[in-house]
Amino acid sequence: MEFFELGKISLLIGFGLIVLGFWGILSQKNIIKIILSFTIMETGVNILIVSLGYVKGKTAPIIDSAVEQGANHSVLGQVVDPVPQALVLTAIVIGFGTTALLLAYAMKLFKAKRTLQINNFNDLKW
Amino acid sequence: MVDPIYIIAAALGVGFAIGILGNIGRNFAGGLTLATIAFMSFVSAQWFAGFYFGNVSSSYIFTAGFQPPLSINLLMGAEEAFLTFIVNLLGLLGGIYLFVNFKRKGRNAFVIYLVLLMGFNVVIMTRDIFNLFVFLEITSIATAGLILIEKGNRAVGAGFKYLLATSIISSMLLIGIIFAYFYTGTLNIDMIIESNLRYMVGGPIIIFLILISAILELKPFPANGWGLDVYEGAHQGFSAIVSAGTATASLYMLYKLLPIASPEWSYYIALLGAVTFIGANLLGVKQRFARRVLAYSSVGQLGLLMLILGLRGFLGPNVNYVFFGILITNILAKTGFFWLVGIVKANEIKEWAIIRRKPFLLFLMGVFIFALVGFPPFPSFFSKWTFVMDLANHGLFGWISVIIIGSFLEAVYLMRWFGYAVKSEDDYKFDFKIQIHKITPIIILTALLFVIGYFTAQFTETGAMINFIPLLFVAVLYFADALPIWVKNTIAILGMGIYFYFTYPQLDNLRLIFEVIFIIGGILTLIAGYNYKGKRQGFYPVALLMFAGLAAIIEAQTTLEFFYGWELMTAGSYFLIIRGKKSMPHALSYMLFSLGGAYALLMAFSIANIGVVFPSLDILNNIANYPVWAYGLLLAGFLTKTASVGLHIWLPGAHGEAESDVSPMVSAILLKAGVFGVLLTLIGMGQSTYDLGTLAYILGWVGAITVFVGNLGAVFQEDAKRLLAYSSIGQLGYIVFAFAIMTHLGWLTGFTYTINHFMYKAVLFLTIGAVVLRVGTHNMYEMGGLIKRMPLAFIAVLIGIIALSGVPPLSGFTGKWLFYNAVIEKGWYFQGVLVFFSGGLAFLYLYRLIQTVFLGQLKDNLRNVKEISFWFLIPIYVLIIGLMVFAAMPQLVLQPLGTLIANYFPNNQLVWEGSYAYTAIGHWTGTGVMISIMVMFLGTLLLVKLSTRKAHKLKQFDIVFSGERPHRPETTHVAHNMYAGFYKAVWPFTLPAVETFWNWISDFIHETAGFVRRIYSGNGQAYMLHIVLFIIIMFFITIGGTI
Amino acid sequence: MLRNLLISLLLLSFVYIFYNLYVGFTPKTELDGIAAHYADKGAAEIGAANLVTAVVVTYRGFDTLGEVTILFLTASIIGFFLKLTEADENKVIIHRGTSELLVTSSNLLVPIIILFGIYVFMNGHLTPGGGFQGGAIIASAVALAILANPNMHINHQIILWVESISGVVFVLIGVLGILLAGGFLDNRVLPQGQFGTLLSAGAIPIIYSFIGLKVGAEISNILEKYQKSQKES
Amino acid sequence: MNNEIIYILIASFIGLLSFVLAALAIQSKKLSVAVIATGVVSLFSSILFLLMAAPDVAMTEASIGSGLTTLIYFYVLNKIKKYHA
Repeated sequence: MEFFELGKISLLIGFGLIVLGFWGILSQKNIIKIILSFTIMETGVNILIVSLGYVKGKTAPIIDSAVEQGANHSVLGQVVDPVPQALVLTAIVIGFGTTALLLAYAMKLFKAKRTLQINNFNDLKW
Repeated sequence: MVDPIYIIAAALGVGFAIGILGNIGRNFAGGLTLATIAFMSFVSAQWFAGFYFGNVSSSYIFTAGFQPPLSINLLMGAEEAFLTFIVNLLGLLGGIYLFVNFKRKGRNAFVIYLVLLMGFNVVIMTRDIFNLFVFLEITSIATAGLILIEKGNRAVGAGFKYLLATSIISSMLLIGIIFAYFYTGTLNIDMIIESNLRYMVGGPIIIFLILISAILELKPFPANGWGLDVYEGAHQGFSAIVSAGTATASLYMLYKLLPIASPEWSYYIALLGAVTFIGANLLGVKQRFARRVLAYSSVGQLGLLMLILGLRGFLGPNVNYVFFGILITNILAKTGFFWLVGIVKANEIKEWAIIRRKPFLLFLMGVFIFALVGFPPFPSFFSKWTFVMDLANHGLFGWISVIIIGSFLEAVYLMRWFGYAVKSEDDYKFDFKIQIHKITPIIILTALLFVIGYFTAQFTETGAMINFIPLLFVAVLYFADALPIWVKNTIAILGMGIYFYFTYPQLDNLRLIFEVIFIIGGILTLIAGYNYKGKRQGFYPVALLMFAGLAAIIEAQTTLEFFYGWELMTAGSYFLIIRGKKSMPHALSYMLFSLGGAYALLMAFSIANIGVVFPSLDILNNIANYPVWAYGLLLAGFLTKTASVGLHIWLPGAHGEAESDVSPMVSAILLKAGVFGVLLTLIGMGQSTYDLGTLAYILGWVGAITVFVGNLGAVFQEDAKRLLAYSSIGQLGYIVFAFAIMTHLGWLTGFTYTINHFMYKAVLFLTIGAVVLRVGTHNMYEMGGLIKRMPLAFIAVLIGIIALSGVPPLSGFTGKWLFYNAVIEKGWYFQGVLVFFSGGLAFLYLYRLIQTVFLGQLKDNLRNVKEISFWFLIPIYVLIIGLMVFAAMPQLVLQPLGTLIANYFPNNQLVWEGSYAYTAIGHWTGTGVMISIMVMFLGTLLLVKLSTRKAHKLKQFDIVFSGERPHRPETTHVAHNMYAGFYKAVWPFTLPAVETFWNWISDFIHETAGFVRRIYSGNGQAYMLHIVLFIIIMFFITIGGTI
Repeated sequence: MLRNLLISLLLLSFVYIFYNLYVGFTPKTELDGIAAHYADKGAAEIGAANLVTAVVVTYRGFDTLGEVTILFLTASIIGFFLKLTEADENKVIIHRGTSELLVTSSNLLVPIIILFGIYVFMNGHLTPGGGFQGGAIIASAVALAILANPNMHINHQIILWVESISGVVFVLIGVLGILLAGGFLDNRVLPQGQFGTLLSAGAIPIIYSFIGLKVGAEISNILEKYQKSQKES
Repeated sequence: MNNEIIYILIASFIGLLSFVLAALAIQSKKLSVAVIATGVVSLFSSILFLLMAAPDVAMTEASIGSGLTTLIYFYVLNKIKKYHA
């Protein structure tokens, strides 16, 4: 049953989405599609982060009646790792910001040439 | 000390607060932004000053009141203080420069800019790896935003590519970070370093992901198309900030993260740096557009800095000196240059001729280019020197070659650009304006470059020995450039005179000879300058720059001082040469050969420096490590300056096209710097315990062939100055050959030639130059019959060529006599024959100087031409007197020379008895020959005069024309193309193959660059593909096999 | 074709890299490093029942400041990116009859959603959620309102004020941390209070509320810019 | 322990579905389909976060990742469609 652990499976899901995202980024010509692939990749990274913080059988890092508290509200050994969750919050927000900006760029590019094919935007080269 | 956290608090507090202002008060928002940046600069400046004076120590800033690793901490150490100070200061200047552009975009632009700078600060200071990621993202996003202050689709395209690329990179970084956390349980960089992550399962991959992202931020070749596009596409005011700020922050980030990895990573980074440095600069050669040239140069410099970072283990205590010296030069010069591009607004580098409309801008451009190429007195010169010396100490000559090749390629395109700016035709309709808020920051940067350069020199023991007073004098002349010519000329002459007066008592005889040639010769040629009218803008600073360099070479106690003088002299002479009307290509080739030579010297000095504590110039004596290489490189370096065969193709153009009084400076005087160098090398070789006879033997052959090629080339010239230039090549060949003989007599010959060549070449070039000024052409066939109009010039040329050709009674004969004695004694018969035969060629071309220029028929348009200028005649006749004295009483000079040479070759084979000189082969007396020839000459003259008293004077138009109408006017001159038949027979011996060879090299570089740069297709997706490819390839190179 | 082959090779290489990471991965059974400290002492040190909040607002509060800054940056950039001309600004979007249902329900729902958002960020230290989630919820309310009535004139100035003031207050509380407590962004400028109540965990509820307001305002700002860009011709 | 197995089953199911949707998003000809598919992938990931005891992350991902991001995509798509029309 080594393989069948939630942490490992979601790690695989994360890796899978990252690779799929890369595939889209490298193969799609449509700018919106490329940005979508980025979003998929970011989702994958987020899953990766959370699954690394997961500890089998532990509860969410919130001290309420559901967990047994030790002295001074210590919940050591009861909860999953709070740090990756904090990091992933940041990552999600950053991802949102980047995506919004990329899309703004996409609109601007579309306005300039009335096309979304990335091959058409090579004014600067060599 | 103000807590550095206030840098961040102030930036963000003000940034957030500006939102309230709404759309009103853009000026206020801008002012507030600048004030905040000023505050940020003040805080970091305060820390930097504290570290500089040693009254503070590194301190950690703990956020949230917890010790790391529990919460994020920042570090303010000496490096951080310096870097944040630089970034903030540049940010402040950039804010002033971009004020108007920001204002146009609204207050948001100010805020974004402020936040960007804050981001740089945190990236530099933070010790938490995830925090690093967050603030790196801040800088990326802010950059992507500010690219848009430039209008147009190009900027949008560039920003989009940038955002795509950085998104991929940051995803990789994030994956690495989270795994690092998983394995080490901490996000603090110091703790991760302690945790030995690299020994854990999967650790190498994690480290790989983190480091490869940090490396990709540095735009390694070839995965850097996006970076180039940003530099090119963004507003140039902002590109400067990207180039300086991002470079600084990303480099320091890599520096912080490197200790996590195993030591081999340093090697990989050095390798990538090398590839980037050479790759980017190679492609730069092919660029035509100003912005893109700067982009390639920026990336190239990043490569160099990566290289230093990778090799830091070999630098010991000098690592900061080297790294920060090159970094600061790059930042200041590149920023200034970008801003200059923003002012001048000429797209193609050819169009940069318009910069001449504002000569001050040309000066700034020159400063930036010479700082980037690594000339003194800029910091990079000293840092590169130390870097190369340290590398050599560890035997890393491959890396030295990388630095040299990259620097050379960079010099190629920067110097070409500068050449266009100085010389190409300015017939463009568009113009540019200088705005005070744009020029002020650039001026501050320039001043900083000089000041920091000075302090950089003071940091090292040898650097502190450099005498900067001559350079200060040059600066004075630069600022006095508005004065009339005679004032400046007098100041220059007085300055050089005073310098000579104070320095000559300290010199040994060997150096005194060269000091007299350089300084007294310089003063004499400067006298001719009184002839010019007006202001002659820019002439005096650059001429004095060259003389300052020559003086520094003479005075040098250490190899560093010598190299410093050498580079100053190169820079000064380059500026002098490029002043000529058609000098653009010649000045470039002069510069490139000189740089090549200088790099050879650098390499040789570094070899000599191995294991040496104090690099005095004496280390060139008896170099113990790789002696053949060291002396060979030294000779190669100096021979570029003496224009020996193979390295000679720059000379004819450079000397031929120079101004009338510049030609003697660069020919009679400057070439002797090369001779001085050759001499130093030979002295060193003489004391070597290794057998270096073969090297001297080869040198002898090089000299001999040079004599032949130079003289043969001179024969076929129609241009009087080029003829003299080729003749210089040949004459320098004699000198090199004579010194290479390595005997007492040989050296005596060498010195005799050196002194004489200085005098007669100065006489000839001054006279011909003065004639050219009068007749307005270099072409001899357009002259003729000038003897009637310019008798004094004729006499000067006559004496000059008698001296040169080695006919008695003048000093050339002294030289020849000694020469054959030396050759026979040494037994170099084949070479001797070649040189002897070449001497015959000298008659062929020297004859033309008299026959074509002064004899024959006077051209119609020259009927009223006047005698050459009085101001030229003074130095000419002073020198002629010198020639006569030397010829009549050679013992005056040769006897002390003999004593001097006896230091090196004690076996003095020349014995003097009064005016009689004896060798094993024969004897000769200069005085006697002079007296007898004079008697014969005067007697014959008298006889002829008396016997032809009643002869009919034939006028020019006594000849009858038969109505012919020649199509090519020059063909009517009897002496046109005089040796055409001869040329058909011997042309291969003029070695056109040498020129073909160098052209082939140049073409090869261009072709390669043109081919490689096609990878930058401009497609954002292709750039992402490059990045991914780069990651994968690096993965398999670094750890692929070890899993 | 060659390109597809290359891409496939690259993707396979990534699979190879990730496979190696995966093979070396053994899920944790116990917390270690700083996580163990947070689980053990976090509640006592910070006073927040939600440990994620403790990490986000205090332990790694500096990151959060950066995160807020990123949103702020994005909003600012999009602000001058999607700037409209005066004429476009005043244009009225002719929309294909928004359904009555949507308008009514939005009028009803928007205040409730906003209230919910406020609840989420005020209780961030006790229950799941916090400033980012609450801010996002408020922004969704704004989005709903805009969708229901595309021509609705949102008072831009209010958004700006909320955004600016909450940002400034965030930084100021951070600075107070230096002056009154252990360092920048230390939450112990206020007493810890009774564990598990609304007014506990020092300054966390206040900081998180302002973060919530700021995030809400920033995202609304972004959405509004996108909405307005629809008018551009 | 029973919970864990159910979680694993749900996670596997979600994972497979996410892969399919991601591939659909990348390959589909219609941009709106692609955007919705991506949004759903994001929504699935928030379920995964819930399973992994990360309610805070799940909330954020659901509201920002799948909600607001998708909204912005649609603004852009709408805009592009208008140009084409």
